[in-house]
Amino acid sequence: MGRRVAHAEGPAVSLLRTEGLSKEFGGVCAVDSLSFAISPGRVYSIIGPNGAGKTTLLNLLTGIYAPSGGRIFLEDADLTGRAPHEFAQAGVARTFQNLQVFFNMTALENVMVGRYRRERCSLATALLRTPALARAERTCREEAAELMRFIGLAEWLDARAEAMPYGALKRLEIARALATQPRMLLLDEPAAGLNSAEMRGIGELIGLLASRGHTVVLVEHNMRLVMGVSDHVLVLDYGRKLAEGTAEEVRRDPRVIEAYLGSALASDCSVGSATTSGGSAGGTAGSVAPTLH
Amino acid sequence: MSGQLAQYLLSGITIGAIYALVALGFSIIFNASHVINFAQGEFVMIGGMTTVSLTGAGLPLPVAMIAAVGLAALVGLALEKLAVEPARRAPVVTLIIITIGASILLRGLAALVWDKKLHTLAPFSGSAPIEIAGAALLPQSLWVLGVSLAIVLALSWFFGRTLLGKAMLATSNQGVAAQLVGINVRRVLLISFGLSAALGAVAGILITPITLTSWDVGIMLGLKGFAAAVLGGLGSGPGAVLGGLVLGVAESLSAGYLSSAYKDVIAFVLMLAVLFFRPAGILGGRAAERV
Amino acid sequence: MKSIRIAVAAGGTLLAMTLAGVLGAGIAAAQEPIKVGAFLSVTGPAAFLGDPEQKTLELYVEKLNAGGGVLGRKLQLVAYDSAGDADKARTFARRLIEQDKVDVIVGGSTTGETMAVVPLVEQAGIPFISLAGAVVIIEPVKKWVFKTPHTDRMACQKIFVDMGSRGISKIALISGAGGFDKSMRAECLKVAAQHKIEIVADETYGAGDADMTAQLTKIRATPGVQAVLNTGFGQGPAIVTKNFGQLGITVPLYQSHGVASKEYVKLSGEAAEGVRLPAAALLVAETLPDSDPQKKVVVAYKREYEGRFKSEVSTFGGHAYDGLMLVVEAMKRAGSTDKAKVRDALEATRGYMGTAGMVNMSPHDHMGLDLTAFRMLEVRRGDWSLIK
Amino acid sequence: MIARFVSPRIGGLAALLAVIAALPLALSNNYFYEVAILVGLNAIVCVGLNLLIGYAGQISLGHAGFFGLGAYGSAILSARFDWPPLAALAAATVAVALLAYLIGRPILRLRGHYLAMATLGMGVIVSIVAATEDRWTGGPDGMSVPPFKLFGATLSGEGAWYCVVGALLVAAVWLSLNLIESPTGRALRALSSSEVAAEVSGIDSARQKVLVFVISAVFASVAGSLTAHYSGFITPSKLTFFHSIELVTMVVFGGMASTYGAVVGAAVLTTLPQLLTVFKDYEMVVFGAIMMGTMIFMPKGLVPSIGTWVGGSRTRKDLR
Repeated sequence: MGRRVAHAEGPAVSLLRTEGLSKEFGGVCAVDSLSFAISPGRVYSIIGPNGAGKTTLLNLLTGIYAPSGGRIFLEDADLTGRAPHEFAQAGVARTFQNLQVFFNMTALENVMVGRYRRERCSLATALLRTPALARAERTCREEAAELMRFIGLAEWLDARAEAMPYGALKRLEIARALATQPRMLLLDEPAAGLNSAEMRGIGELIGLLASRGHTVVLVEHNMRLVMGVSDHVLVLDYGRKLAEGTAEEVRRDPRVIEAYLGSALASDCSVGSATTSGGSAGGTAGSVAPTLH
Repeated sequence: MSGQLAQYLLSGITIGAIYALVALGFSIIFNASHVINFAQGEFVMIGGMTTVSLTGAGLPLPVAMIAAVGLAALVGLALEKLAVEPARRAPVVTLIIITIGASILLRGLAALVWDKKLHTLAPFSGSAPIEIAGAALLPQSLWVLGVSLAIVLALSWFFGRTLLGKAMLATSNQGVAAQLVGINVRRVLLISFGLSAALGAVAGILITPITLTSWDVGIMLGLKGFAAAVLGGLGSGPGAVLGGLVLGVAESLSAGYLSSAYKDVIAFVLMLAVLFFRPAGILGGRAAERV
Repeated sequence: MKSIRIAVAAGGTLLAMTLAGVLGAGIAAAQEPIKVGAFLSVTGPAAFLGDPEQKTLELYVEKLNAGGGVLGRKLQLVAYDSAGDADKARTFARRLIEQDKVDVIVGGSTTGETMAVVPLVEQAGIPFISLAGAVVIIEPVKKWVFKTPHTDRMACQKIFVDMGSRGISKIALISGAGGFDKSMRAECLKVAAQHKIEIVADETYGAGDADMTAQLTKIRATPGVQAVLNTGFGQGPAIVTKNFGQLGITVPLYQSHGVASKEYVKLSGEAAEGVRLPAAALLVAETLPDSDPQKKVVVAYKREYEGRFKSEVSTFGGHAYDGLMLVVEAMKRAGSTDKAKVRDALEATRGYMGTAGMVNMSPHDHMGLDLTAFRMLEVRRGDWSLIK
Repeated sequence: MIARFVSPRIGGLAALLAVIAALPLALSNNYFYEVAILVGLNAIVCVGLNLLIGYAGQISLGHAGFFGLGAYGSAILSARFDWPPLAALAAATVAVALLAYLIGRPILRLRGHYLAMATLGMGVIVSIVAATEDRWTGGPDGMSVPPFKLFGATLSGEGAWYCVVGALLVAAVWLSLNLIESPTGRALRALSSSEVAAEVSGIDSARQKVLVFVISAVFASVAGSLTAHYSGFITPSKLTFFHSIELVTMVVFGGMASTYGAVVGAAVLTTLPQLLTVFKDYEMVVFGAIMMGTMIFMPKGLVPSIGTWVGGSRTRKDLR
């Protein structure tokens, strides 16, 4: 498990930083010149009413969208315009609002894929399965299994992904993301479609991760979850920064209240819709993700 | 020389119109079901061969034509109901193989029912070539062109104005959503196969006086028609026609000025270029399938 | 281990399939009859060759058996469809030799299929009569390989002689992409000079092409063209002929023996008027003078075939007829079906009159036909007519 | 734990070896050997193609092109320039690998039907060139190919070929099994399931696709070279669109994402035409019907279906 104590200290240096980040689709600004910084070892939540540009922002922060303007820095490295796998290799991992689990594999293999960054080997090695590789694979398996137990998926070790319940799949995605040993973990509505018990579980998990020094970026509709775990909250509205601060500050911010009362219903039913989309997971790949470049 | 160029263009248009008609069939099915029907060429063959054998049996041409189109449509419906429908959720490869299996089956049947010889039909309005800018054009080519255009118009009306047509478009863009708003997706798919089969048959009848027909004429026509459909943008009616014409003209120009041996290569290179640089095709609205 | 069971299941299926292959293949009857093996492209692009060939073989094996068979034994035809695919042809030839243990092989509709099989028959030492056109089959002479059709080179020569007699010296060539087409094109280019023929244009068209006006326009635009020669068979030549008329090209058009069938005339309509081509006497059977020594045999075959299958004879079926009859004659003369004896008898064939013409084999000539076997025909009023 | 992921490979290979060793008992003459050898050669192509189609989820309707390039490469180099066959084979393979690498990137950006069409077009181009350049290829009538030589000794006789092809097939299966169980293999399976998820897990999907494309092309090329040398004669018929379809059908019929499936598929569809000769004129009809039937009623393919039937539902993974 990646214990990055080094990053947990010295919140002065920001781990991820954006400058005037923008993304427009056919003239419509989904994200509008957004600048913010995420300091390491914290739970940083991004909230906002539906269509506020949360998921778009997440896609920008993981390279799935190329920004129309602005820059993205991971510490000093400029990642603007890089491909998703380059973001991943730089240490940015994420989960998806509608599940993107590899349903053609076992749960364990899903997590092992997360370790690709470290396990990758030359073609020759792979074809000949050198003893070294065999050994590496064994440790890979065991550590992946350990990670799954840590995430609370012990009973699903050998299960085929397609045979697992929705709640477990949500956790599986988190495990796969953690397996990349990210410096920053982005969770896109991890609670969407979960019952209250499962949601509490996710909340505890996020807390646990934070306590272990992980930097978690949380996009979530469920206010109880957000307010419970967040150190810092960014409120988006129409792709712009509406407010920013601790959970407390944000909760008291009149603009936020106004924006939310305006669309309280929207946010509720959006949780509902997330459930349905999550239910038909796998098939809905097309809807989240645009073409990779 | 200019007469020469004119001739190349006319020849290209003649061939192109043929490809266009076949391509239209691909587009209709792709629109409704996102299935590439590799048996499309066989519908063309059925149309031609049936008409030939029926007129040979003494039936008047119009009757034979109607019968041929009807038969092809029936085969199309059967293909959808018996082969494609049961495997609708199967991956693309499986569907491709199913339709290819169907094409082999149909070809085999044609060889049994009819023969392995070449056949032709008398041109509808004589074979006296029309002189245009020092170039000759067969009246039959005009028939092919005219009908293709008529069909494109008819289709755009059908998809744009009629309820069924709109339903079919909806199905192609958002299968699930279409189902939710109460469109009977299965019925739409069935119709799309019947329609494109009938269309293929029409093509088969029209082109027989030019290209001749035989049990295996569908292979090459299917391939070129497919290429044309992709060139113009899969699923776009006007695209199919444009793709067909571009392919045809490209072929005859390269046959005329470059190398007749390599004109087919040039045609396919053209198609690859379009796929690489504009995967949606010349007129294709939707981009290539997304992640 | 579940996984092992699966692997075994997979392995089992594999084994089962191959065994099934063994059994299924093992449909060999009693050793009694004389076995004539054949591999023909009954389907595929060359189907119009293989189809009449197979029909002819079936018809005449039946007739011969009705007439008491050969050497007092019945004939048995073992025919496979090689679909114009050389590799299939090879496997089927192997099957005929090793599995069906045939006494002689008649077949190979196309040159490719024939050439793919030659090494096998040479190695196995079994008489093999090819029904394909190209010269390479018999040049250089191969011990066990014979052929019945005229070579494409002879066709070129026959055509060039006729052109010469009409004072034509500059011609354009247009040929298809098929094996026959390209092989004949090559031969014509080779022998053109000997006949003082200059080829000033050389165009080709692809398989299944719908329109050749582009190529013909180019030819029309080439200065000095006095005649056009189209080497090819199937759909191509018919379309070439149509387009030829459509473009109003006035110079004479020559076709190859590859389209020597009524079908061609029917397909190309009035545009075929005046087209000349070299062909076997079979095409003009009825119109031959009774004095013609070939008349009896070609008329007989024509009547038999058309009576049975209700479709026009083509010279291709004739080649199969000649092939079968040559073998039967040879066996009779050899007095046995011993492969070596039959081969020698075949090579010793003299004065056999077949649908293709008079056959006189020799150790240097495993076809035995000469230019006289070809008749120059012209299409007049939608039918073939002899040119003296 | 260890046994769990070693055994499927060992057990499967053992079974395959057993079959290959036992088969000669059934091969009563050279004809059966020839069929068996052709099965083996096709199986090698299919094992490679299955990595691309079955595991990485990328269609190719043009693999006959690579097969043919390998075949003609060997044929031309050894026949026209009298290279030693082994060197010819190696050179052809390298050339094909390079070609596959070059066209791989642009082509594999496409998906689904567009990829199918592009690969198909590529295959058609190759076959037209082979049929047209008769100076080198002998045109549609084909050309003869000198026999294969291994270290000076001519490889002749069905028995010898059977052993060589059998050994190569086992090697091919072994390599493919290794690859699939490796991180690269997981990467391929991952991107075939969800490309975006694979990417955010740090997998350069474009690169991985090209990689597997090249591997499958190499498998096809080697098998092509050997086929050419074995049959001693080659025509363009083995480069055509139809042969590409045949190959894909073998893979899908045997079972996508199942290496043994690919082998079985090759075995079935290579022997089938030999069986169907019983049907004479009905051969095509029956063949077409079989193609459609299996795809409709066994879309998972033969081996996985048998697998689920034999060993319950959790076996698809073990079927690698």
